[in-house]
Amino acid sequence: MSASSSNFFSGTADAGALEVSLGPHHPSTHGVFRMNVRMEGETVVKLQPVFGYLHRNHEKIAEKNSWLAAMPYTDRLDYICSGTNNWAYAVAVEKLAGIEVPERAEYLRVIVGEMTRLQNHTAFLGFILGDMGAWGSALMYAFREREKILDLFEELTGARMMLNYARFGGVRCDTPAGWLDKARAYLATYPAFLDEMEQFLTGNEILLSRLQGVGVLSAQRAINGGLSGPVLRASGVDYDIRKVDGYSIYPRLKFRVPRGEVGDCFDRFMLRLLEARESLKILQQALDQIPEGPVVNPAVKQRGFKPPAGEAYGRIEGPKGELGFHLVSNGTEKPYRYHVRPPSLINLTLLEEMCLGTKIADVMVILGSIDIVLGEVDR
Amino acid sequence: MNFPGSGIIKGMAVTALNIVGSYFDRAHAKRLITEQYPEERPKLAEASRSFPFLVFDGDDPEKGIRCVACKICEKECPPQCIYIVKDTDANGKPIMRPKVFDIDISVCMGCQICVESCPFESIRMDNIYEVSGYDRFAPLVLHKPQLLKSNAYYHGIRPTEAAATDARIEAARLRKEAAAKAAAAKVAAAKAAAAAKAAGEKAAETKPTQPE
Amino acid sequence: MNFFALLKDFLLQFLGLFKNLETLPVECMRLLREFLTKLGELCGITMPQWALDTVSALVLIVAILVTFLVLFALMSVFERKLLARAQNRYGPNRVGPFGLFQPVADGIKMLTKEDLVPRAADKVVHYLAPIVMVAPALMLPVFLPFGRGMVAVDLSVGILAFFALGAGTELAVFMAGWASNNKYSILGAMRAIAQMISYELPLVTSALVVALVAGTLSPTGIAEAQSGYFCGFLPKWFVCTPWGFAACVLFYIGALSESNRCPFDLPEGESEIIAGHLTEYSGFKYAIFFMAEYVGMFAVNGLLVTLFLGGYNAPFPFLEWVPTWCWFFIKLWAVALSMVWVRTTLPRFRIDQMMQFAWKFLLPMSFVTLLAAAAWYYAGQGPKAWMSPAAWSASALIVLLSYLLLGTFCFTRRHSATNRRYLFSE
Amino acid sequence: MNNLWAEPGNSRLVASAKSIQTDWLMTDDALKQELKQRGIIVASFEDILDWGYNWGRKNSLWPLQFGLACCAIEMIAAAAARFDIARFGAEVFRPSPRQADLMIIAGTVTKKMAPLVVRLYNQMPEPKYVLAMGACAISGGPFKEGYNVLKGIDRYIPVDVYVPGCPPRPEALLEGLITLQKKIAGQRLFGKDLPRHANPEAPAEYPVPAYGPHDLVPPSNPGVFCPPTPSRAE
Amino acid sequence: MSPLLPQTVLDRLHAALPQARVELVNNPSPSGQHALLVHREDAVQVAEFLKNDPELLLDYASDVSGVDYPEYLEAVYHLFSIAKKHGPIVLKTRTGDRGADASVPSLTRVWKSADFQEREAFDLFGIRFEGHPDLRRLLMWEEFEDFPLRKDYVAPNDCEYEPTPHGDIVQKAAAASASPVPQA
Repeated sequence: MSASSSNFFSGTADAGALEVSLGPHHPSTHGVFRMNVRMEGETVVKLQPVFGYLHRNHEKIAEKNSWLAAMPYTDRLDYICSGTNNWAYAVAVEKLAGIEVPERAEYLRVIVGEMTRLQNHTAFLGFILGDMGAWGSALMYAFREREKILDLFEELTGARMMLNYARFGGVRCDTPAGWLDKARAYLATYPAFLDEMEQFLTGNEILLSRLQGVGVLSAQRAINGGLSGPVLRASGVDYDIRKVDGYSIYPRLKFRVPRGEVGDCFDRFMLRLLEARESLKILQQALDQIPEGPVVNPAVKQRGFKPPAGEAYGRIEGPKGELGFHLVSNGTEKPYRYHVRPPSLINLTLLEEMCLGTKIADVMVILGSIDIVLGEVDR
Repeated sequence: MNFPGSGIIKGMAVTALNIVGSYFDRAHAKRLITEQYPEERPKLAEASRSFPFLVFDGDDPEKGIRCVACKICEKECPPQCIYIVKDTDANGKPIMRPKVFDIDISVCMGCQICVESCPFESIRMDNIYEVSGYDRFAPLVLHKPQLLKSNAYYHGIRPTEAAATDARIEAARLRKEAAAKAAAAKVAAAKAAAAAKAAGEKAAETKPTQPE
Repeated sequence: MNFFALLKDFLLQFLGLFKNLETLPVECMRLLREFLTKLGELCGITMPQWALDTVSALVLIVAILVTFLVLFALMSVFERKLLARAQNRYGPNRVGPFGLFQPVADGIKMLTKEDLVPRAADKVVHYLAPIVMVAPALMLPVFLPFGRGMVAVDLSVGILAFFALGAGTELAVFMAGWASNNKYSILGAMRAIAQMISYELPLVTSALVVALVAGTLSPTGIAEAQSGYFCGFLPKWFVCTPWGFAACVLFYIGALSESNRCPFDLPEGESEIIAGHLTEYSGFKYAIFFMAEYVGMFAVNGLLVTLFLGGYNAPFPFLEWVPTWCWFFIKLWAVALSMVWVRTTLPRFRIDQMMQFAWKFLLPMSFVTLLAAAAWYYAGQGPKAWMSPAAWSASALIVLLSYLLLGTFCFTRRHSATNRRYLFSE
Repeated sequence: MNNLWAEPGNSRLVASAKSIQTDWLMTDDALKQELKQRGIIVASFEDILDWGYNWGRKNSLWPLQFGLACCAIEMIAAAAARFDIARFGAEVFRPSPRQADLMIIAGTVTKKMAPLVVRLYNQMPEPKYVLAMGACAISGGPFKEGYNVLKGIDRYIPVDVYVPGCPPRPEALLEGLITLQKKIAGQRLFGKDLPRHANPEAPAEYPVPAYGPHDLVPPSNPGVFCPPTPSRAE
Repeated sequence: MSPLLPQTVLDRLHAALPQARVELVNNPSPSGQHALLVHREDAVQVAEFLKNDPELLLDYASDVSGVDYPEYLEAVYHLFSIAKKHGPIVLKTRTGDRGADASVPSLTRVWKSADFQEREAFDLFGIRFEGHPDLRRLLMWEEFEDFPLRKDYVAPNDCEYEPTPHGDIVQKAAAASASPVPQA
């Protein structure tokens, strides 16, 4: 067979080995991710991720522009969850400059952030089913509900995906009249949808056999590999930044952090479902408790913003994991150094470890269960 | 019930429910949510934004233009897609009006930062989205005539925000007027005082003052 | 008598045939032969038998081809529409009335699309593969009885011939994969070979079950064996018996796999290996592959209808006025659309799981159904089994017990959603 | 043939043999247009062939399943239940370029990705179309200042339809698709203004840029990309 | 989050590894995230200690970034402890200069999570992480020669069509339209 005409790996390939490059154009690499895979039969014996096909120089551009101008670019990091990206950046800047955030703004951030988590986790269910080769029904149901959340976003912020909502010391605008009631009414229908999804998917024997026992990761490896978010918790680590850092108003809200025991793809899949249910609880409380008041700290000058010199690392629990921003300021209108700690990229650290010895079809499922977005992996 | 195969049957039941549901769900409520686009248009939310435009008051775009070519938006625009040239009068003196105002919508990211930074309530977000074309270059650079849209249009697409803007402008105008009045009054008072003083001086003047 | 009078005469006769729809297709063929003979007489020659045979065979071939190609075209649009409905959308609805001309548009586009052959491909094999694929697929329907007395080739070993011909697609798939000289193609082709050979076993075995009870390998004979009713109105279809139901499900799963349908679409698994053996095919060659798969699917479904769903027989006595060939096609559509329903729901198997499923579950199960059918036949003393409680209970017990045992052993023991615990921290 | 076929307002399709094309009626476009307005469609054999060919192609645009960045999510949304691109017969996202007709460039094309996009384009069979979706694909968009961002995919391959927006709403993508359908409907198989796929002189493949030490080599394909110098009043 | 002060860490470090050259770098911003600057030769030793010390247990290297300063390049690690739920402790190492001596030891062997991020810093800043198991460019292609996130990086000029230029792009655009793209 002349298939191993090109070798990505140094050294000569074995006679029976087949080397394929999955991606950057591949239906289930979630964008332009690429993996060089060496297989024996269909079993993966070596896997090397290749990044950079969506490296759009977010950090360099942010260092050229003003502090505020980086905000809309953060939308385009993890383009499914722009709400939390804005928030993380705002949190880092607020740490850097020591800014207080008004109460109502914190609530609005939590509402938008948790809705973002909800739609991300729902979309995840669809995407991973797509990776398993289902013909899109789950994805379509997920997008059906996602559209309704996007409608709420559009009414609140003006855009479906690129919210550009957070500001230093608050959020950009208050809710339009009746928005909170609309959100409450819509979210009341959400548990029924999650039930339907659960009935649709979780008992399915093919899905179980595709997910259970695949890509098992121990807690210790997961911590050392820097994994975060649902992937870390699926391995049984009790670590949620919302609880640990207690940022924003999370200490006031009652919610539980689920964690798995096995650490395989099925646990990662189930954690998304469980977390979505917890997010609903948070949203309910936040929508009920939200106080009146200003939505942005009036003392903060957004245009021509100049934080004091120094540096700060701010992080939040994004839907994909720990989203952090490391900012270095030299006291001017532009960031001296602007670095994103992308959960999607770092969650891929152990991809090879998880994939070795599995079948090629499992690679897609494992990758899907990590839930990456290329905008964030490559920035 | 948990016999082998029951999960698949449950899943099949869900899809069957959706297939059947989509035929009995004409109200676009739960199952069938398709909006048939070219015929059915989405009802855009008031906040919905796409590209910026320039508001002018009254009927004449040139006369009513609010923009004073201060170039703040040009500076603040994150992807730098705005280009402004100040107009000049006959003598070549710059005046508070843009001669050129270009927005490259092939670059614009619709972030609304120009709107936030505009101190003159001039640049606002539009909600048009049907702008596709066969050519990249000329048609996607919007010039001033294409960008200028009336305040009535603004009121049409986002009534609440436009009303608030108008109220703010009106308040500013009133404030300005009041200030002007106060200033005028002050000036008048000063004049009067000066006149009185002058008159007093004149009256008191009996001998010519020394030039300095 | 001149030609026009003859034509008029036969046209009238032809219209008269519509009074009895049941016999319409058969009578049409008879009329055609008669017309040709008369035409020969008019011209003063005696039509030789071989000429009549050739012409009627050609007409038959064209009729079957057209039927199945129309079925394919309709299926391609109805599948898309049904998938869309399952996903809360409309699906194609703008091309012609209700989007029914969508396949025409697709066809025009496919026909006029550039035909690319990769530089490194084995050009001859690359060219031959679609032909090898489509030829047996188009030949399969001739063995199926579309209605009472309506079978193109009534072989006494029709089922054997069907499977023998059907095996040809495996070669074509491998040819396509090999000739493309693409890694994904060869992976897809290897998967296809493994899959098709494994699933042919349960497929044939479950067909064998029917042959055992019906006592014949002829599709017509099997369809005839399922005519009649028990308890007065229930159809005597084999699917209504415990062993027949089990065999039908096994055959259905085998048919899904043989026609590369979800959840067995591993050879084309697009989330893993792009389009498998079809990756390098474009334009009309791709369309031919596509067509062959669908026609093959219809043929296998037709066999399923014949073997288990009573063939062309009406389900209830009061529905017998509907022509038998209508019943055949109604059932065919129902089975085909159920495959779309399956496709909307299920994710794809993994290659090793698929093989395990075939060898550890389907094959033993198909042997069990063989046993159950034998039990049915002997406990119920042959044809009288329909009314024999012993036959029903014996075969039902065998099937049910072994299903639960095998299912638990192969599957539930290892994978279950309920054996997981999730801890929560406040 | 030039008897007055029909009363105005009575639309009918009149087919004629090729020889009729020499007829003065057939070559007079203005007259044709006027007749069309009155409801008479004058069509030569070529016209009918064009019409059928274009009708088939424009209603069966199978896109390449190819998402680059943010816009890809809106592309998926356009295929999903709310917007349903399937109504136009364009939901068959083919993962292999060999079976695709339309390449929707949905997202930022980085310099690292650009050679692969060109290669994918070359792998697609004619007739093929490119729809640049979103600011990034058109011009680099907000990321155009980046060192690794290609300032518009039309530097290397011809683009048929541009859909600006960041990201464009799914409706905007559908509108772009309709624009493309209009373009296809206007293409002729015969005559002078041949579309690229019917023109034997048009290049069959576009050169794939190479990775250089600082930038792609060449930075653009001059055969495709000829930007005007923007004129501006200072 | 129980507060863990860098001073405490420093004291423990000095007690356990008296020869290690570590100093506290003050962070003037309100964030108060003061950093530990460790001499590059002692970095691996210090990292091992931070990870394994039962009081500190900084088992989670969350973020690694490079920073370009005029005289040197800096690798910044943000460490957290999942076991103890404290952090961040900021660990910094500096290269000798920006040229030939732009290297620091890799901490990938201590924290696997540093793997891709160190490669990224190598790619974009040119910091060589000695001892990294697979130090290749992460984001840019292999043939690329520059380090684009350094302050002195000059991007290639491809501004032929700039209808709305600003700042230095005006000059770039003028230069580009004056000399059109070289025909390849």
